Amino acid sequence: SGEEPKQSDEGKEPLKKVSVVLDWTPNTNHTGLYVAKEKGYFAEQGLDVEIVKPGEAGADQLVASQKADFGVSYQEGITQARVQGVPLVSLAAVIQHNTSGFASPASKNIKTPKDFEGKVYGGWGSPVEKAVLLSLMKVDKADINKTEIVNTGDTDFFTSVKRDIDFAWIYYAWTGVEAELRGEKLNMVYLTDYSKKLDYYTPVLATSEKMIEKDPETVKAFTHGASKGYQFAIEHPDDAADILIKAEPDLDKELVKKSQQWLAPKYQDDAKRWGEQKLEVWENYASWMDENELLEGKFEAEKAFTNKFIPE
Amino acid sequence: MKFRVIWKKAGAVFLLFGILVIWELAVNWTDTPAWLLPAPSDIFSEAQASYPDFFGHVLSTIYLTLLGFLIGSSVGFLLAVILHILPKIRDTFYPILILSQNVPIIVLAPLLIIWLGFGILPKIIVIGLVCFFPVAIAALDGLKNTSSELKHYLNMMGATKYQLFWKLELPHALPSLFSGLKISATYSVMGAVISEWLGAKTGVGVYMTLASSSFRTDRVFVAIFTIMLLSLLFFFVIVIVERIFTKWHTKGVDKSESKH
Amino acid sequence: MKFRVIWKKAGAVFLLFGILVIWELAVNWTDTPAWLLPAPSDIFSEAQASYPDFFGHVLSTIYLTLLGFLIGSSVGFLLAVILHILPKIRDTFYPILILSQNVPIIVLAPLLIIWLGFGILPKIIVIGLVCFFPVAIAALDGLKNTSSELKHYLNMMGATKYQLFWKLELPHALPSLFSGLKISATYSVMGAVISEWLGAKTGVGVYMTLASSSFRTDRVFVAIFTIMLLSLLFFFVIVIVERIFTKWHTKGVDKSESKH
Amino acid sequence: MKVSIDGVYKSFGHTEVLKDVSLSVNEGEFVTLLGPSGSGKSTLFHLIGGLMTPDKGSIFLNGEQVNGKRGLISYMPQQPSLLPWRTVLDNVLLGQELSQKPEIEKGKDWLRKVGLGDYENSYPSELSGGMKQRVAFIRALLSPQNLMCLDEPFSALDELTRLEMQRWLLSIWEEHRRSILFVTHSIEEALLLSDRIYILSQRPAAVIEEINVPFSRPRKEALPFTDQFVAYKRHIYDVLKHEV
Amino acid sequence: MKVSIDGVYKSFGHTEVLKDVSLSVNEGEFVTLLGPSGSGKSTLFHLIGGLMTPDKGSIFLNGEQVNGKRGLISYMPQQPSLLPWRTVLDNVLLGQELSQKPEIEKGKDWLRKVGLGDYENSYPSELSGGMKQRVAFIRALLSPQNLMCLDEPFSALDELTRLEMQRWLLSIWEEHRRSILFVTHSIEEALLLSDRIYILSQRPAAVIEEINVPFSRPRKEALPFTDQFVAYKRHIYDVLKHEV
Ligand SMILES: Nc1ncnc2c1ncn2[C@@H]1O[C@H](COP(=O)(O)OP(=O)(O)OP(=O)(O)O)[C@@H](O)[C@H]1O
Ligand SMILES: Nc1ncnc2c1ncn2[C@@H]1O[C@H](COP(=O)(O)OP(=O)(O)OP(=O)(O)O)[C@@H](O)[C@H]1O
Ligand SMILES: [Mg+2]
Ligand SMILES: [Mg+2]
Repeated sequence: SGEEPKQSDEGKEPLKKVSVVLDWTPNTNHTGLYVAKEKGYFAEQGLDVEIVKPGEAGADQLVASQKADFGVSYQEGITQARVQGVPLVSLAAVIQHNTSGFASPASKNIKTPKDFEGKVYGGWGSPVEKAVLLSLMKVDKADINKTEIVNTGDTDFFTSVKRDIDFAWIYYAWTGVEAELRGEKLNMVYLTDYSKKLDYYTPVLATSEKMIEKDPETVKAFTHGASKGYQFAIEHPDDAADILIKAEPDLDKELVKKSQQWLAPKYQDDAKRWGEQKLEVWENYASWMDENELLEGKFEAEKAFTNKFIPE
Repeated sequence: MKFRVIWKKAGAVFLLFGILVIWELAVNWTDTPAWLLPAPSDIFSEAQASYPDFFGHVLSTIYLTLLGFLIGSSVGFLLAVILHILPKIRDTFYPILILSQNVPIIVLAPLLIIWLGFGILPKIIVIGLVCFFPVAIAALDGLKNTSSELKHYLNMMGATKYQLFWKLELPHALPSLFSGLKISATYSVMGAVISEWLGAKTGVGVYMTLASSSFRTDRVFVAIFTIMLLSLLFFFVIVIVERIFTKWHTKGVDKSESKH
Repeated sequence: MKFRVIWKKAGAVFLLFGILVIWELAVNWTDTPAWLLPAPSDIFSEAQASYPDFFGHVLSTIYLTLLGFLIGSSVGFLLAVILHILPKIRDTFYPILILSQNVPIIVLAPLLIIWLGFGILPKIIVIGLVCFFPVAIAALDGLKNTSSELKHYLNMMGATKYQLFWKLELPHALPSLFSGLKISATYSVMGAVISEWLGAKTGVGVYMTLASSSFRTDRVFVAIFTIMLLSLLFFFVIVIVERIFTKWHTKGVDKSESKH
Repeated sequence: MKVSIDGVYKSFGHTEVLKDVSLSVNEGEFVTLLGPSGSGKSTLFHLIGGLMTPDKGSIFLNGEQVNGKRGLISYMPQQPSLLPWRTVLDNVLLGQELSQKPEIEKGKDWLRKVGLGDYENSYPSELSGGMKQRVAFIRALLSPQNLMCLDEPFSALDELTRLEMQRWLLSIWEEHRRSILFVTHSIEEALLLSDRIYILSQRPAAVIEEINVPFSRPRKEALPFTDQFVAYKRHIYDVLKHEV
Repeated sequence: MKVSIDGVYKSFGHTEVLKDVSLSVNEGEFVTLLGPSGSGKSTLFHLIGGLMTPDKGSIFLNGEQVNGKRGLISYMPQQPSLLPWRTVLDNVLLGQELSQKPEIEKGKDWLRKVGLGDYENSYPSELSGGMKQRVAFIRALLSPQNLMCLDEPFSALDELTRLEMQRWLLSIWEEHRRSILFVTHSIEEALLLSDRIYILSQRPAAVIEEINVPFSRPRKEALPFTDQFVAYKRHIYDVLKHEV
C-alpha cells in the first residue's frame, strides 16, 4: 500500500533511513510528506522516510530526544518547548498563515469578537486560550469577563456546540471543511484578522539542534524532499489527496479531497517559497506571550527556526 | 421447558438484539445525526463495506491482545506466587504493584518509545501492565485463603513448600485466579487498543483514531463493536477453561441446586 | 529482631526511597535533560513551589475519586447481589457487564456530554464504570462459592433467601469483595484523572494536561506522584477496613503461622 | 409433631440410596435410626428437611405432605457446620435467629451447662472437635421447631461427656415433648434413649427391622447391665452383622 | 520408631492446654490416649507432628529431639481433611505422594477392602461421613512413616464397620510393627487394641494414669465379655469420671 520504500537507481548508495513523526492523525497538513514519499522525492535525496503516527506520545519529545529524526510541530509548541530547554528547531512552515479561528454555528450569530460577549467558549483549559480571547476581544473593545469559558477536554467541536457551548477554536482546513461537507453553516473569527502577532506558523516541520549539528546533509535532503512534495500538493491538490487516501485508506475520502482543495493555495500563500519563515513572526508571538505572562523564561527567536535548508 | 433452556442459553443474545433494535428505533425517531450516534444498521453496512480493509487491523489487534494477555497474566500469576512464597517481601512489593497501575499511559508512552522504540515491546508492556494486576491481586488473595485444616494436614505430613503449593494452594486458588483472569481478559482488548495509540501501523486502535479524527462515527462504532465482540469471545474462552479446571466444584456438591 | 520488624513495616518505604535515589543518580550521570525525565529532587522542589496552586486541584480530584468510587463500587456490589439472587438473569446480564468495560472513553465521552452536559455527572459515570466492574465480578464469584455444607444447614433450617444472603453468603463473600474493592480503589484515582479529560476546571488531570502541553515535565511528574500517593493511600484505607471486617479470619486459625 | 415417611426412593445418578423406606415418628416420640455407614441415614434427613425431594414417595408432617418444604425441623448435621466468622454464642443462636428473636441468656446458660461457658466469645477455629459438636448440639436444642433431627450428635465426645449430653437431651425432651429422630452408631445409645429403633439395610437402604424398646422411663443408670438390655443389644448386633 | 514426650507444656493465649505431659511409645507398640473432650489430645498430636512447638519440654523420636520437625509421622486428623478437588483414589495416595512414588494398585486394593471400591473416582462431596473417614484412614495406613498418629479414626463408623477397620488396622500393625499412637473416646476400643493406655486429665491435661493392658494377642472376639476386661473397663471409667 505505497508504504514500500522506493529503490534507488542501481549503483547509487543505499537509502538512508530516517523517520518523521506526525503531530496528530494523518491529515492534509501532512500531504506533502506522503507525496514526497510516494513520488520518490525523498528517495531522490537519498532518504528512505518512515512516517510515524504519534499516538498519545506526541512528536516533540521524540524529536528532541532524537528517537525520531523529524517531526511535525507548531510554533506555539516550539516556543514553549525552547523556553523549557527542549532543543527543537523549526525547519519549514507547512502553512504560511495561521488558518485557525473561533468557529460557531451560523445560528449563534457570532461574527466578531464583540459577539463573544454573553456566549460560552469551550476549550481545553489552557491559559493561552484565555489570552488569545482577551487579545481579540480587546481589539473589538469587548469585555472578556462577559464570556464564560468552559473546559470541554477532548470533546470535539461538533459535539460541544450541540450542548452548552457556543463557540470553539478549530482549524478550518479540517473541522471547517467537515462542517461544509455536513452542510452546517459556520461563522469563523480568524485570529489573523484581529492580531498580527497571532499569525504564527502552525504547523511546521521540526528537528532537534543536535540533528542539525551532526547531520545537516540529511536535514537538507529531508527538507528538500518535503518541499517538492508540498509543491506537488499545491499544484495538483486532487492527485495529492489521492496519494494521502491511498496511504491512509481509513481516512474519509471526501473530507481529504475537499480539505486538500481548500488548503492547497494556503501552503505557500504570499511567501516567495514554500516553508519560508520570518523572524518577525517568531518574535511577535513570543512577545505576545510575554505580554500575557505566558512565557516562563527567555526566548531567542533566531535559534528557534532556520530557513537555510529549504530550497531557493 | 424447552423454551426456558433456549432462553437461558441465548438470553444474552436476545437482550443484545433487543438493545440494538431499540437503539435503531430511537435513532430514527429522534433524528439523531449519524455523526453523533449512527444507527446499528448503518454500522453494520459500514462494517460490511470496509471488511476487507478492516480485517487486517483486527488480526493485528488480536495478535497483540493474545500476546499481551498471555505475558501480562503470566507475569501477574508468577508475581503472586513469588510474593506468596516469600511473604517477607510481600509487604514490601505490594505497594509497587499498586503504583504500577497509576502511571498514566500518556506519560509512560513517550518514555517507553524513547527507551524501546516503536516496536512491539512497548505495546506488550502497556497491555501487560493492564492485565497483570487483577490476576496478581486475585491470585494472591486466593493463595492466602486456603483452608487451614487442609494446610495443617499437609504440614504435619511434612509437605515441602513446593508440595504445599502444588497440591493445596494452587488448586484452592484456582477459582480466585480465574476471577482475576476474567477481569484481565475483559481489559486486554481495550489494553491492546490503547497500546496501539503508542504508535502502530495497523490495529483496531489505529483504525479508530483515524476514523474518529476524520469524523467517521460509523467507523468508530465498527471498531467498538469489534472490540466488544473480541473481549466477549475472549472472556468466554476463559470461562470454558475455568469449567474444565474446576470440574470438581460443580460435581456432587450442590445437592440443593435444583431447588433454586 | 527489632530491625526485622522495622524492615517489615517500612520495607516498602525504604524500597521506594531506594528507587528514587537510583533515579536521581541515573538522571545526573546520564545527563538526561529535565524535560525528558526530571530528577526526583527537581520534582519535589517543584511540588513545594506550586503547592498552593496545586492543592486545589488535588482536593477536587480527591472529591471526584471518592464520590466515583463510592457510587461505582456500590453499584457493582448491588449488581452482583441482584445477579446472584436472580440467577436466571445472571447469564443474560453477565455479557453486558463485560461489554461495559469495552466502551472506549473517547467514544462514550461525546455521548455523555450531549446527554448530560459538562457537569459532574458524566465524570462520575466514567469513574463508576471503571470501579464497578472488579467489585461486581469479585463479589459475584465470592457469593457463588459459599461452602455447600453451611448452605445446606441453613437451607434445612428454613433460612429465607434474604437470611441466607445476610447470614452466610455475604460474610463468606467478604474476602472476595475486598479483593475487588482493592482493585477498584487502585483504579479509582486514575479513573478520576481520566474523567477530568471530559472537561473540568480543576483537578490533577487538568493540571497534568496543561503541564504536559507547556513542556513542564517536572509538573507532570508532580501530578503523577500525587496520583500514586492518593491511590496508595486509598488502597490502604481499604486494607484497614478489610482487617476490621474479617478479624475472625486471622484469629486462632493459624496455629502454624509462626513456623513460616 | 407427627412424622411419617411413606415409600420414599432416592438415587444419586445411578446409585440407588433409599429404596422404599417407610417409617414414622409419633407425637413426642424418640425414634432412632441404626444402619451401616453409607446406607442413607443422612440422606433421609436431607429429605425430611426438604433439602432434596424424594424421587418417589411422600413425607408427611402432621398429616400434611411436605416433600421439599424447609424450615420445619430443628437439625443437627453430621458435621458441626459452624459459621467460622461467628463467635460460639452467635453460632448457638443461629437456629433461633432464623425464625424468632434469639434468646441470648438461654444460649449462654446452655453453653455453661455443657462446659463451654468460657468459650462464648471464641471462634469455632479455637475449639476442639468435641467442643464444636457440643456447640452444634446446643444450636439444635435451641432451635424452636417441634421435630428434632440429630445426626450422630455425640460421636466425637468421650463417654462421660456423652452421658451428660444424653441426660440433657432427655431432660429437654421430657420437658417439652418434642419428637426426636436420632441417628447413632452406638447400639447402646440407641437402646438407652429411644422408644423405637429402625434398623436400615446396606445401601440401597430399606427398613429391615423395627424394634420397640420396652424399658421404662426414666432409665436407670444400671440398665445397660441388665440381661434384657444385653439381649436386645446382641439381637440388634446380629441383625446388623447379617447386613454388613 | 520410639517416641518419648518429656515434660511438654502448651498454652493458647491464656488457656493452658498441656501441663507437664510426659509419655512414651516403644518400638512397635500400640498406645492409646484417653481423655475428656477438649483436654488436649489433638493438640498433643499437633506437637508431635511439628505443626506447633511446645512452650516447654521436648519430643524425642528415636532419641533425637524433633520439636517442630515435620513429616515424621503418618497422621490421620480428627476431621477427614480430604482435598475436595481430588478423587477418592487421589486423596488416598496423597500421603505417599509427599515422600515417594504413589502405589496406585495398593490404593485401589485398600479402597476395595474397606468397601469403597465403587468410589475410586468419586469426589469427597459425594461420600457419607463414615465413608470420608475411611478414606482418611486408608490415606494414613498407606503413608510410609513408621509412627502412626490416629485421632479418633473410627468415630463416625457403625460398630460392625468399626470392628472390621480395627481388624485391618491390627493386621497391618502386626505385619509391619509400626508404632501407633491412638486417640479414641471408646474405652472398649482402647482396651481391645492397645498395649498401653494413658489417661489424660481435664484441661490443662496431664497424664493421670498409665495402664498396661494385660490381654494376650491376638485378642479373642469374646474378650469384651470376660470379667477381667469388664473390670479394667470399669476402672478406667471411674478414673475418667473422677476427672470430668
Ligand atoms: N451428593 C451426592 N452425590 C452422590 N452420591 C451421594 C451424595 N450424597 C450421598 N451420596 C451417597 O449416598 C449414600 C448414602 O449417604 P449418606 O450420607 O446418607 O450415608 P449415611 O447413612 O449418613 O452414612 P454415615 O453413617 O457414614 O454418615 C452414600 O453411598 C453416598 O455415597
Ligand atoms: N487454635 C486454637 N486457639 C485457641 N485455643 C485452642 C486452639 N486449638 C485448640 N485450642 C484449645 O485447646 C484445648 C484442647 O483442644 P484439643 O483439640 O487438643 O482437644 P481434644 O482433646 O482433641 O478434644 P476432642 O476430644 O474434643 O477432640 C481446647 O480447650 C481448645 O479450646
Ligand atoms: Mg451420615
Ligand atoms: Mg481432638
